Amino acid sequence: MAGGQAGTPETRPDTVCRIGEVAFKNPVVMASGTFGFGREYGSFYDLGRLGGISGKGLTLHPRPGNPGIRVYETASGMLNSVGLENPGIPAFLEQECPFWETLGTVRIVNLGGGTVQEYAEGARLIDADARIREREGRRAVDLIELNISCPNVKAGGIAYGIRTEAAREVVREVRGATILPLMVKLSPGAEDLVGMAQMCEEEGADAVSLINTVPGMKIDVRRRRSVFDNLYAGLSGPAVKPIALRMVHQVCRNVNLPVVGMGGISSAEDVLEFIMAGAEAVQVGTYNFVNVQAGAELAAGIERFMVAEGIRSLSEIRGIL
Amino acid sequence: MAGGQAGTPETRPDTVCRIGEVAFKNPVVMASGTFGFGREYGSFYDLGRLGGISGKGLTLHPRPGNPGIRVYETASGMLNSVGLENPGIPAFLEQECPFWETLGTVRIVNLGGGTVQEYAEGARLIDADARIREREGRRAVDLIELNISCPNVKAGGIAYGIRTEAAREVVREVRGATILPLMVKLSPGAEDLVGMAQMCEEEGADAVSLINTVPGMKIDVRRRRSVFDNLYAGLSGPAVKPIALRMVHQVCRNVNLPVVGMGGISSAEDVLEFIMAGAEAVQVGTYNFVNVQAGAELAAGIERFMVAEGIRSLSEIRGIL
Amino acid sequence: MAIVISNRRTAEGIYVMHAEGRFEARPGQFFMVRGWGGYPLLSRPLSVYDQDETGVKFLYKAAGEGTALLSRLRPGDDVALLGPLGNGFPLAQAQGRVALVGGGIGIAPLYYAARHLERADLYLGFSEEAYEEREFRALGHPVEINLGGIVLDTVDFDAYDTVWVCGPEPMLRAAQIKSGLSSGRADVYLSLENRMACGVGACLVCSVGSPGGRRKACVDGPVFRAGEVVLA
Amino acid sequence: MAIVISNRRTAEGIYVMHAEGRFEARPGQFFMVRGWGGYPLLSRPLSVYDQDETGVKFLYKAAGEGTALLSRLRPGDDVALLGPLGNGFPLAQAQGRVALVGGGIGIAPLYYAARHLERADLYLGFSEEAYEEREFRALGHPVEINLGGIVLDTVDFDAYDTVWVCGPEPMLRAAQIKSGLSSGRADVYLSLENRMACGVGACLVCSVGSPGGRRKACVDGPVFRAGEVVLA
Ligand SMILES: Cc1cc2nc3c(=O)[nH]c(=O)nc-3n(C[C@H](O)[C@H](O)[C@H](O)COP(=O)(O)OP(=O)(O)OC[C@H]3O[C@@H](n4cnc5c(N)ncnc54)[C@H](O)[C@@H]3O)c2cc1C
Ligand SMILES: Cc1cc2nc3c(=O)[nH]c(=O)nc-3n(C[C@H](O)[C@H](O)[C@H](O)COP(=O)(O)OP(=O)(O)OC[C@H]3O[C@@H](n4cnc5c(N)ncnc54)[C@H](O)[C@@H]3O)c2cc1C
Ligand SMILES: Cc1cc2nc3c(=O)[nH]c(=O)nc-3n(C[C@H](O)[C@H](O)[C@H](O)COP(=O)(O)O)c2cc1C
Ligand SMILES: Cc1cc2nc3c(=O)[nH]c(=O)nc-3n(C[C@H](O)[C@H](O)[C@H](O)COP(=O)(O)O)c2cc1C
Ligand code: FES
Ligand code: FES
Repeated sequence: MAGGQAGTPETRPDTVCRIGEVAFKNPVVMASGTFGFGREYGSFYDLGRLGGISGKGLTLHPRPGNPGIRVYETASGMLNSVGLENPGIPAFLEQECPFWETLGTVRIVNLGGGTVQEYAEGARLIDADARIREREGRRAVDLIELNISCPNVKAGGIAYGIRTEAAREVVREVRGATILPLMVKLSPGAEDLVGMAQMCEEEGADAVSLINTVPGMKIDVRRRRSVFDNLYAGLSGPAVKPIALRMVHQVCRNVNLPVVGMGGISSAEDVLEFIMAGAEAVQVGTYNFVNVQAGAELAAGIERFMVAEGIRSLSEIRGIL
Repeated sequence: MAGGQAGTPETRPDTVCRIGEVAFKNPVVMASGTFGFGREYGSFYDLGRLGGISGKGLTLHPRPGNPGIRVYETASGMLNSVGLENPGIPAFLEQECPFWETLGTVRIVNLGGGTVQEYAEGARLIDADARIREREGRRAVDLIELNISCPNVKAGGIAYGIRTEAAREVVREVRGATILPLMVKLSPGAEDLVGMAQMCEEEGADAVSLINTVPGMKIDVRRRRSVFDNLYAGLSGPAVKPIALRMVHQVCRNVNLPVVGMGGISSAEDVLEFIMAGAEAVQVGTYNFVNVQAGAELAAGIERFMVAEGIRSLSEIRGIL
Repeated sequence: MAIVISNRRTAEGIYVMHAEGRFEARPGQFFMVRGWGGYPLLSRPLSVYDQDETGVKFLYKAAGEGTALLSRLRPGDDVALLGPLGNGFPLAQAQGRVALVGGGIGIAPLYYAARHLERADLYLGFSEEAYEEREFRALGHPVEINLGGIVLDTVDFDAYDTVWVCGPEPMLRAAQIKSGLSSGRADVYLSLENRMACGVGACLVCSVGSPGGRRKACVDGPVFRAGEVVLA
Repeated sequence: MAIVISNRRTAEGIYVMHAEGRFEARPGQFFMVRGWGGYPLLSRPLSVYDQDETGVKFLYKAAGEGTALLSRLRPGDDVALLGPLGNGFPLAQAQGRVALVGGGIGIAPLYYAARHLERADLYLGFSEEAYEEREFRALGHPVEINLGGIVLDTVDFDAYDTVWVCGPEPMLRAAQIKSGLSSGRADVYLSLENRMACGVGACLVCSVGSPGGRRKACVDGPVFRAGEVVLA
């Protein structure tokens, strides 16, 4: 077991979480887009202390992302408009996967796309790469997280994640394109969030994660225009936590899939709230910017809480509400 | 004109806003549920300086509201679970309307209900009272704000404001029950917010207002239960502002009705953002708890901004985005 | 806006702040206090611990984020005060033998209350360490200090005409039960500490059940007759 | 966590903070600075103004909420410092005649930079009042102060081999244009002030366009060759 944590082996509480065959040593997963591919934070603590890492969102082809201002601080939150800047899946497989092979934590590829075909082809590339490595006894990717919040190029930019039937097509195609475990990341802007999650279950997803950022806006009243070239941007951070927790609770009550909850988590107590709401594990995004040690400290904090409250396994409190 | 504001008559910018025949001297309206019926704040400043007041939400019959804890502070926001505690419409008409008759500001009744019939009957009572007063040359109510976020008793507690067709019934019945101008207050939880607003336009509403509080949750991890007896509660305050502004912008782009925007407003600049997003006027809720002078200060701050920026009328900047 | 005159630590995590201004608070009233800008969002209700011509004093515990920020204010800093608010203790009814019972930081409003009474027996309970004991004793009333026990148990309600209780919720509930069981004449009042937002009666988040309908802790209270409120 | 040694106002709204710790920052590098708990959310990037064995110094302007909070820190208070971060100025390339041009608070990184150079001409522009002038002059380099004008206009790029510019965005854009027009040999570098979140290269919010693809201002910068970045 990874060192550096409190408690003797016998007293150490059981923090393992599972999505199908994939076991996370603890529920703390770093959220896509906030943790690069892990290298940057690897100099601050041992990434092996994390439950998992979801890498920066990838698309088939490289993308430059959005022009203009990309971040704006709001009350206890931030708006971002990175716009899926990424090196493309082939570059990821070549440049980052060798590093990912060395990580002692669950490795999640966050997959985006502008068309159903692009999504599916991206999934096939990742799948093919995984098979090759598998044959060589190596592994770099444990799970695909499908980000359906991407704007649908063909539907004029409306995100796939809004309408269940638009999203179904993406989930079905990607499900068919890979044998890797599949988690679908839901947007809080979904018209029917619970229906969306149920659709994922129907289509054979192994888990759902939520919430992605909440669409928000900031106007510069002096310039009389949006701060962001892209008009709207995505809100994250503590401001959204009450909303995220409620959504996670609603979804957990209505699907039989493991749910990975996120949105504004910035303390071990916050993590436990999501677990009590029914989440199998959580993701931590914006809090990394507040505290570079976020991952290690949350993982340790959860154990401390469990010891203090006499909780031997997270399953004792999961979904208690 | 109301005194106490800056600028000579000639230089004073035009801040008048309109919903049909109803003219607000400025865009600052106090939000329902945060301002009682105005009496409490009337001892801190002249309520005549406000654009308007939306009173505490009323239902046909008195309601005790929710048991248990009713407020919980979150990061830059608050969750409330008041649950429509109110004295009932008859008591309001008798006890508060004489006071409202004396107010030099737009007076809005916020109307709730658990069944379509209850809503409609409430509207009829208010309408009948207004007609009687009218005959006597008096007026206490200028506008009805229909709160469709109330839980639908018959549908097992799901709010009317989620599904457009459930809300349509309420809007139609209430529209038919009164000749008073009608504004419909939308919930951010609506499955299709823009469709909801368009429905209001179709059904003959004079305006829409948004956003009501965002459903949220808080778990007490030590007690392993929700802080609120009612499980979920409503999030308001600065935390939700980016979301509210985006929603107001989306609705303004897609309906031809005047829109009254709200959610987290706590400065004159915030008000101007909503106006630039297309709002005719705004409402201010939670900020009253931060600053008892909120209404007077925002009204003055808007004028100052307009003078500084050379804006002679709000119509110059309304919907500029 | 008021100016902080002094803000001293009087025990572990317990502070006394003196803020400048001429107020006319009655015992048992409170202020909504704010020593910061927009964050945290809500102001914090604090009882009047004492008041004189120079200003008002608060005795408070650094419990969470807001009160921790208050504890960092230094002389000369601004602090926003809204008040005095609430009904306060029913001074006129404090006849006969009077007991004031405080648990922990709940002793705060009792000092100023005791200053207004000719004679009152003070029962002050603390879980570990007593604070402001000297100040209370200097008032000249009999003071009984209880450490680590249940202060209510040391008070014989039947021996009093008037009992005012202020402390944590379990203590208020216990006092309510005790007053119901008591065969005596004691008129028992509780000072509630409901969570508040507006503090002025406009938002109803502090509402408390009572036989005669809901009451607002911020304007109809915070002091209620024990039989008058339904505690959660 | 570092401890504040001193935090003095040096001009209207301008402060110098000295924080304890042994750092090995190079000129032009910066720290993500945080003098509070959870609010405001993001840390603030501040350049290294100076550094010695006792600690690091920041010269900063109380611009908004975060820096206003920083300005209220007192000796002994905690301040969280993440860094040193970024590439810093290319000291090795600073050959021949060197000009350092700073606009307003953009002068901050130039002091520590100048300390590392044998000789540099310093051009410091201020809109109203000059600050830290004495400190800069004490470095022994020629210092030209410009008040209320356009400091860039006073610099003849063609007279230099190396020009480092730090200041508000319009000034950086002007410097970029000027360096493009310049017929000379000057190697012009700009220190960008893009908004940042993580500061360590993980979030891409500070990304800036360049002919060779996007670059991260926090790790590939904040110092870039003028021709290397596409300013908005
Ligand atoms: C009428 C009244 C008088 C009071 N007088 C005093 C006093 O004289 N001295 C003193 O130390 N305390 C007093 N309290 C309690 C005091 O208001 C809380 O300790 C304080 O609000 C906690 O704020 P925080 O930021 O430290 O804690 P947090 O936990 O960060 O507060 C979060 C939110 O919960 C509310 N809250 C938390 N605990 C309480 C509580 N016990 N009562 C009410 N609201 C709470 C806060 O106001 C805030 O909105 C009084 C409360 C009331 C209602
Ligand atoms: C690499 C780098 C070095 C810097 N060095 C210095 C320095 O030495 N001295 C100094 O006074 N200032 C410096 N700045 C600018 C400084 O970071 C901002 O003035 C500060 O972040 C403003 O924060 P605030 O809370 O006062 O303003 P607010 O307006 O409240 O800030 C809101 C948000 O916008 C960001 N922001 C606002 N203005 C700027 C800006 N100009 N640059 C970057 N982010 C901004 C803030 O970081 C915060 O996230 C530097 C910026 C960068 C990127
Ligand atoms: C700067 C930034 C970039 C993000 N990029 C992605 C992304 O590429 N793919 C994705 O699925 N989510 C992305 N997200 C969303 C986060 O993964 C997470 O869902 C969201 O921020 C809420 O969690 P938090 O409040 O803990 O940050 C991004 C968030 C931020 C702040
Ligand atoms: C304590 C409280 C009570 C409220 N009661 C009502 C109500 O009765 N009817 C209603 O339509 N909205 C009610 N609201 C919602 C507000 O009117 C407003 O829509 C919301 O708070 C967002 O605005 P804000 O962020 O400025 O507070 C209430 C809000 C709060 C905080
Ligand atoms: S706190 Fe708002 S009514 Fe009492
Ligand atoms: S600030 Fe996060 S990558 Fe530069």
